[in-house]
Amino acid sequence: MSVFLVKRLITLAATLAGTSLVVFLVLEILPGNAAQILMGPDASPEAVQALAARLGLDQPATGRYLHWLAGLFTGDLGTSYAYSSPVSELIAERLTLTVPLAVLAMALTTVIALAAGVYAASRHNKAGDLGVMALSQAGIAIPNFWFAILLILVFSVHLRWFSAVGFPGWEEGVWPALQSLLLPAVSLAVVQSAILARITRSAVLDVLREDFVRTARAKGLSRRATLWGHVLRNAMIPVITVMGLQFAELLAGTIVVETVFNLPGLGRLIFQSIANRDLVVVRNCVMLLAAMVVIVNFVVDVLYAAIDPRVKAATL
Amino acid sequence: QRRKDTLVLAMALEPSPGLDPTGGAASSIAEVTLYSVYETLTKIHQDGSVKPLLAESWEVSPDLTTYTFRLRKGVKFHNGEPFNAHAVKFSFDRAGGEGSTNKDRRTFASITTRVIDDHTVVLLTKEIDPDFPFLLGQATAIIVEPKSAPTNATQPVGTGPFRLENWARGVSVTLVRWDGYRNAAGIPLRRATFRFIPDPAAQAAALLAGDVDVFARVTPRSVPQFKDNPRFQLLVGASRAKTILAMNNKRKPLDDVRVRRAIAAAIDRKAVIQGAAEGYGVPIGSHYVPGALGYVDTTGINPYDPAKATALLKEAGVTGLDLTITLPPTPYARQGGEVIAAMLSRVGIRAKLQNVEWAQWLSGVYGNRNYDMTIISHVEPFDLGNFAKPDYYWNYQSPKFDDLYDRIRKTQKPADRARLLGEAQRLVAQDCVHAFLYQPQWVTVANRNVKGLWKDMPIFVNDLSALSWA
Amino acid sequence: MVLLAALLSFAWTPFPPLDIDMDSRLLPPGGPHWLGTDPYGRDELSLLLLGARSSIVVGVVAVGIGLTLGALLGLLASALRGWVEEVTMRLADFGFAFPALLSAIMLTAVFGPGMVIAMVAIGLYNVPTFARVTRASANAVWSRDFVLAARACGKGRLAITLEHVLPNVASVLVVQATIRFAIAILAEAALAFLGLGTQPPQPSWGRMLSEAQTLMGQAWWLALFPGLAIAVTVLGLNLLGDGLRDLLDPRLARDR
Amino acid sequence: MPLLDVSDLSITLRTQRGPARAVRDVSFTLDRGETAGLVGESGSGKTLTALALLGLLPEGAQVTGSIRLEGEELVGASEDRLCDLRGNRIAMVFQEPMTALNPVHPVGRQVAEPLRAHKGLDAAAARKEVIALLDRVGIAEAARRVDQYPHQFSGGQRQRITIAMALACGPDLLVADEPTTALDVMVQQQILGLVRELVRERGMALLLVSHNLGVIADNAARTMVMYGGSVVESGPTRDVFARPRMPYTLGLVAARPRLTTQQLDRLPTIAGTVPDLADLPAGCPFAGRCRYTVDACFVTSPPPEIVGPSHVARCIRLDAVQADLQGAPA
Amino acid sequence: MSAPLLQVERLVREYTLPREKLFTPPGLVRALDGVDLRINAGRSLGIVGESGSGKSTLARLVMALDRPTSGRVLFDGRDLHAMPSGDLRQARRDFQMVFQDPYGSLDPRQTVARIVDEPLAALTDATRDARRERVAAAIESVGLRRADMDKYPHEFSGGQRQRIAIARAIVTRPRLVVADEPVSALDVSVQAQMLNLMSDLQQAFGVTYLLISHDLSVVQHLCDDVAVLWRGRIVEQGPPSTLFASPRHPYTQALVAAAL
Ligand SMILES: Nc1ncnc2c1ncn2[C@@H]1O[C@H](COP(=O)(O)OP(=O)(O)OP(=O)(O)O)[C@@H](O)[C@H]1O
Ligand SMILES: Nc1ncnc2c1ncn2[C@@H]1O[C@H](COP(=O)(O)OP(=O)(O)OP(=O)(O)O)[C@@H](O)[C@H]1O
Ligand SMILES: [Mg+2]
Ligand SMILES: [Mg+2]
Repeated sequence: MSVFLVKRLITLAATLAGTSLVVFLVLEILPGNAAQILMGPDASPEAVQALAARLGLDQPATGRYLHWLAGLFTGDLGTSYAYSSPVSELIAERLTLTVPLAVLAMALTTVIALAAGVYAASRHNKAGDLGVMALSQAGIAIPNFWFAILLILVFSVHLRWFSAVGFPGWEEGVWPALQSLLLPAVSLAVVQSAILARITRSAVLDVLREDFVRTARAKGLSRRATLWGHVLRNAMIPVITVMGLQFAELLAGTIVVETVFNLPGLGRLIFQSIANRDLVVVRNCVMLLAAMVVIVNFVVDVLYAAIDPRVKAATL
Repeated sequence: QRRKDTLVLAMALEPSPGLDPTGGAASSIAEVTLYSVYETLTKIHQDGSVKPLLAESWEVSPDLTTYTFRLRKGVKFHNGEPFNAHAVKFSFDRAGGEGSTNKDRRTFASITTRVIDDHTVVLLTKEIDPDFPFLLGQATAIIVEPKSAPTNATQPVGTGPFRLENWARGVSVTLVRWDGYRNAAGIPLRRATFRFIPDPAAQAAALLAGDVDVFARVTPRSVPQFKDNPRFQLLVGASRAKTILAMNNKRKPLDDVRVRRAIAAAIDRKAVIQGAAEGYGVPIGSHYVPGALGYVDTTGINPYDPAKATALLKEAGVTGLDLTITLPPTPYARQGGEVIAAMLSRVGIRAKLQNVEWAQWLSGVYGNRNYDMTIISHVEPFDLGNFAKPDYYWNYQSPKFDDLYDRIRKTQKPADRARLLGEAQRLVAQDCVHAFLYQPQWVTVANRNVKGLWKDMPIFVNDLSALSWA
Repeated sequence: MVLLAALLSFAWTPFPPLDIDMDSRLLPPGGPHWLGTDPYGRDELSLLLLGARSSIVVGVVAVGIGLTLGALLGLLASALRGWVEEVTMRLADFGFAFPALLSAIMLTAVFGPGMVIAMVAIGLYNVPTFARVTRASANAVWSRDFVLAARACGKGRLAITLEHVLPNVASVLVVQATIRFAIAILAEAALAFLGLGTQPPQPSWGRMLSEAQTLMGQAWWLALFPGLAIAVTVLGLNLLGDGLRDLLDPRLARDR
Repeated sequence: MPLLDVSDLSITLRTQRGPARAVRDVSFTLDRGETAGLVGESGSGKTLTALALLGLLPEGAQVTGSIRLEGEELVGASEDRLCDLRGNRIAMVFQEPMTALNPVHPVGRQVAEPLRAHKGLDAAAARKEVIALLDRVGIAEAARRVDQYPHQFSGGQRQRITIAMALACGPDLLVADEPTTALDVMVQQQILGLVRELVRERGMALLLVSHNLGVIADNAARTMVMYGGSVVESGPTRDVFARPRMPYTLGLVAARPRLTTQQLDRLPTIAGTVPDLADLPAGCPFAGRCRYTVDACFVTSPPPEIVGPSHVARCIRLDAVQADLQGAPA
Repeated sequence: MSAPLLQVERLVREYTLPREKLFTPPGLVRALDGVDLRINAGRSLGIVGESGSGKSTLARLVMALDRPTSGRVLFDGRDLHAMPSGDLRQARRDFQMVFQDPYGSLDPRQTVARIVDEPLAALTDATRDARRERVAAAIESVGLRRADMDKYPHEFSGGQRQRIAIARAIVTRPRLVVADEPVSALDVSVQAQMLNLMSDLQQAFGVTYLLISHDLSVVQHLCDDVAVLWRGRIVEQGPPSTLFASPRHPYTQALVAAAL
């Protein structure tokens, strides 16, 4: 294994360890406890205490942290207070929604952004370029939840093409599930692809100004062949960096979109669990999200090296 | 087109921490499971009357301490075990026992259950409560099967007409008709799905898009868009809930009754009902709702009168009053807060709104009593007793009321009780413990063709056995 | 323009913005209420003007936090290189692991919802972005010969950072700041949508939007105008950013 | 018929400050096996002239005049036709070897591209050909190095690779735009030696662009001196350098520090700086910097004057210059 | 014979290469491999050598901008790399540097006056007015006008910028100026102007130059002595006329042959 990979892996592990501590500590200072919430204001104090004991809320913090860490390695993430079922199961369930949603949104983002960005760059300063850029300006300026509600009003309430909210689950078949993820993915992708399209465009334009593009053209390659063969791969370097960051924002964005579309995803689970002080769940979910972000950025770094042979040499 | 024997109901919150009403306090558990999966000895109907369910009949001793229930015969649990007096005893002992997380544990702890024979039980209560049969119709009093009871949260076993088919966490609970039910043929629905949609906009969208057939207790804000839509029916029913601007009676200057009265007088209840509930509410003057036994109209005791409010404040020597209203996350509280703050500012009270989560409300307001005022709906049907609790978060203490309440508890004759209850209402209103706002009305929005929906909701329940498609 | 609106709101609003009037709830645009009224009978235009204030405050504070801390870290990393740079940049990576929304939710749970928390959360999320941008530009400056010339005068790293590096990365930072400003306004809107942003009765565009969503079927104007206000602002900021970039572009400003 | 016939080539660029005539009325011919040098200060239009031959001018550049390759007009030719010619019959070597290669592709693939595009070779055949080419331009262990990336080569090696690329299809005309400026003297000599050899071997026509007079003197039979977009003097290299007529050429030749000359106290210099193309004076571009300037110099662009066997200079003060030179022999 | 102004003794500078494999030791590049040099005051030494031979590394070490792996740099008899930092700062007044790139060596955001003032402000304690006078004098001595002081670098051509860089280098009246390829980025005609300027300044102020270039003719024009650097070592040294007329080392021979 190369030094590059090892180095990146070590920082990856350190980042994750730091994340776990921060997450745990922040959640420790939350006021209020799960037992009280589960039992509500009218419950008798004895019942609340009984529940707290059953949930293990009376244990000392260090013990719980170490226990949790150990659990992270063994896969035993504890039991949700609010659902009284294993957190790992719960998260796994939610991931079957959030991961496809994020991937779908990212795929949409990438396809739209690359197509639009490359198109705009290839028609630099012509009508097509200006059109795409105007659209992308608009896309950036729209709050995604607002756009999501608009989509629901148009496609679900008026046209009745899609169901407005909810997720049938993959058991009902791949198509219905995908269908219910489409609008959420679109509303997530709009802003991100607008941003990415701009990045792509300027990256392509930058590369087009490079000498080697002129070299390629001097060899007799057509504009199109130059674009695909020489420009795109070089332009991917800044684009991929941004994509890595966007994935993080996308994951966070799922919290909002899952709320609007009432999707049982990881984002909403976190949101609700914090309100319920279901800290076991929050802790693990936040950790998972953070880990996904960190890992995606790690992958971006590795991709970098794969795309650009110089990077590996330079960051060794 | 969906089949005519299935129904999709929506609710804002998912049952938590599971499907066992004795394991948690959330009303959503009862809404999904009561009378559908689990049954109780008695059944509360939409007019508030109490009728037999698992008990065929009962008798009460004259001193209201001994109830004898005769149980229905030939009833089985979903797992095939028979329903009998032992199950009843097990259920009630469990509810009141050590380590019970039953919300009404204290009540059950004061009950002694005796098995007379397989189909007869006697309940002895230490505290006199004329509403005891009503209590036994609530979700905390469900009859569970001893062997399966520990796993009820995830695999509920009851005697009801429906059993759990699937719980997709975060999404829905699906119930199917249980063919072993004593009257399976009389249940029109074959399958009922409860979907959980917390976001008000999503709720409305789901209804409009036809994803959901019935939505009980819709956020009032969304109601107007269904009003004139021929696809939907609207059922507006009375509740037993009381929405109040609760005040910390020990905090200065709220410990001065004149200040409290000034606050109450500054508030136009009609406007609050408009702003917080789109007009779906009935003004109340005390901690008691119209329609309940012994209700008296006390709205005239502290009427809306800004001039008087200003005068009262002057009299109390309070100027430039700064108060904080702590608001839990429910829409009625947040919206009502905005209206009330604006109205208070007109009489010179600067009310700062502080929004908190439930967790913070429970620990800060309810637990530590660290607040000036808060807006909250008390949904328990009969809870005047809270005014007699010295350690309740209101910090209200009145020997006069304590005495009155003691008498109410000991009084058996309905007429006497009613009179005493009226007195208690007036006392609370005169002491102006809180600014009493309104009795919310629950609005159910449903597909026009759904039949058998409850209009009034004395308790939170969906009586699935009565529902059908036209 | 938005700034103007915010300034205007100090001097004048068509109606007292926070005064409720239950008799004129949900009036459509027209008449004395140009942009209609909200469910409390408040004047939408007045609220919008007032909301501009919150949005600007959010933007300024969030970007301010991100800019100061981020630029500081970035300059530090690039001035000291070596392990300091490594640690700073790993910290930045670490910061990226907590998107604004996530940290806002967690912070809100601890400190209660409110504009301040929202601003801090968005600001903190901006820190790594600014740190990276700053470091990259600063490294480029450090590799220029004029820095070497300054060192030949015996100048220390601090002096060079202040005199040469900072002025040369400033333009990049200004452009970045306008972009982040726009993003902060959107982020506040998203937080408000989740109930974590500005708290009533203080209006912000995000909060107005999120309140409007339940009423989108009945009162379209409530969702439209704040949405437009946000869009126009963000658009304006983006154009401003583009403009600044052009203005500060060495190829356009200088004969290189 | 000459291989290349350029006549009245003018290029107008769109710039921030309005249109700029960056190249003005350039005419020359080039035969097979012939090497022509193009010298001039930075910004005088050398690269633009070279790019025009391949139809690779920057966007927004307008070309007038004619460029004929064996009689075929290239100005205004279709993009497809130009693609056919580029890399095939006309090839170009660029100035900056560090950036002329695509950093993310192996060099072998890049050298193979013209072969695959024009000769239709399959991957394997092209690879063989590429290895032979790299070998030819002096890359040791070519077979092993074809799969390496540009950053793994030194500047000189990269320049050789670009030359291999340009030569891949055996072009009739090679345009070398300052092929050695970025390299140090030793490598420079090797590269130029290689190019000379190839010209001799293949009978290619070579247009060698440089501002290094030494390089031109060693390689080109004929030289054109550009200043402010015009060719101000052209003729046999020896004549142009030994007996420059146009005052700019004079200054250029004199300003060059040379190892062979005795160490002087001061080098002769040309006062002033290169004019900005966007607001070039109407007359002679060198007017104002030139000590022979008279009012007429600012009025019209000077016509070409024949000053020797195929030696042409654009200057209306040739007599005065001549008189001076004879008065004070260098 | 007087003591040399600058004396370089067995100077070695190694760069660590990044590791290729995890468990192999990192590679080392010896950019300078035991260089010995001496320059007397008022004389000029030229360093020639191919790209990568260590010329710039040498310049940085002489300027005390980088620390040597071993060896000494004696300026006026004192080891620059062994001095306390306060003394080094004092000493810096006496040696300044001119860089190759006229675009990169001037801060685009400072006025010419500030750029030229930088060493004065940092290294002397003259008053503001006195400094401004000296800056103006330096600017005029490199052939620019006083009015140019408040312009920004982008308003100047490459040659003019290099003049500004030279003005900055001489404003403290240093005794040694290290010039790392000061003219290689410039056009021939401008190059001639720069070389003339440098020799004028030498005559006017008695500056000692350490001139680095890969262009033999430039070095020959300006220097009294030439050292040929090859792979981090000085392989040949002598007056240009003799050195270029009869080079001994094979590398020098090749270099001279290529330049002719
Ligand atoms: N794409 C372009 N847009 C605008 N102006 C340009 C463009 N390309 C070149 N120029 C200008 O045209 C003029 C001639 O440029 P050209 O590149 O031909 O000069 P050159 O003689 O090759 O100079 P050098 O020796 O520096 O390479 C210059 O003033 C240059 O600034
Ligand atoms: N920071 C560094 N890290 C690693 N190696 C370096 C570093 N700086 C220089 N080198 C190496 O040291 C050697 C000498 O470099 P130096 O810059 O001194 O050469 P130079 O003679 O100035 O070359 P040029 O003429 O190209 O400027 C080169 O092989 C170079 O790759
Ligand atoms: Mg050129
Ligand atoms: Mg160097």
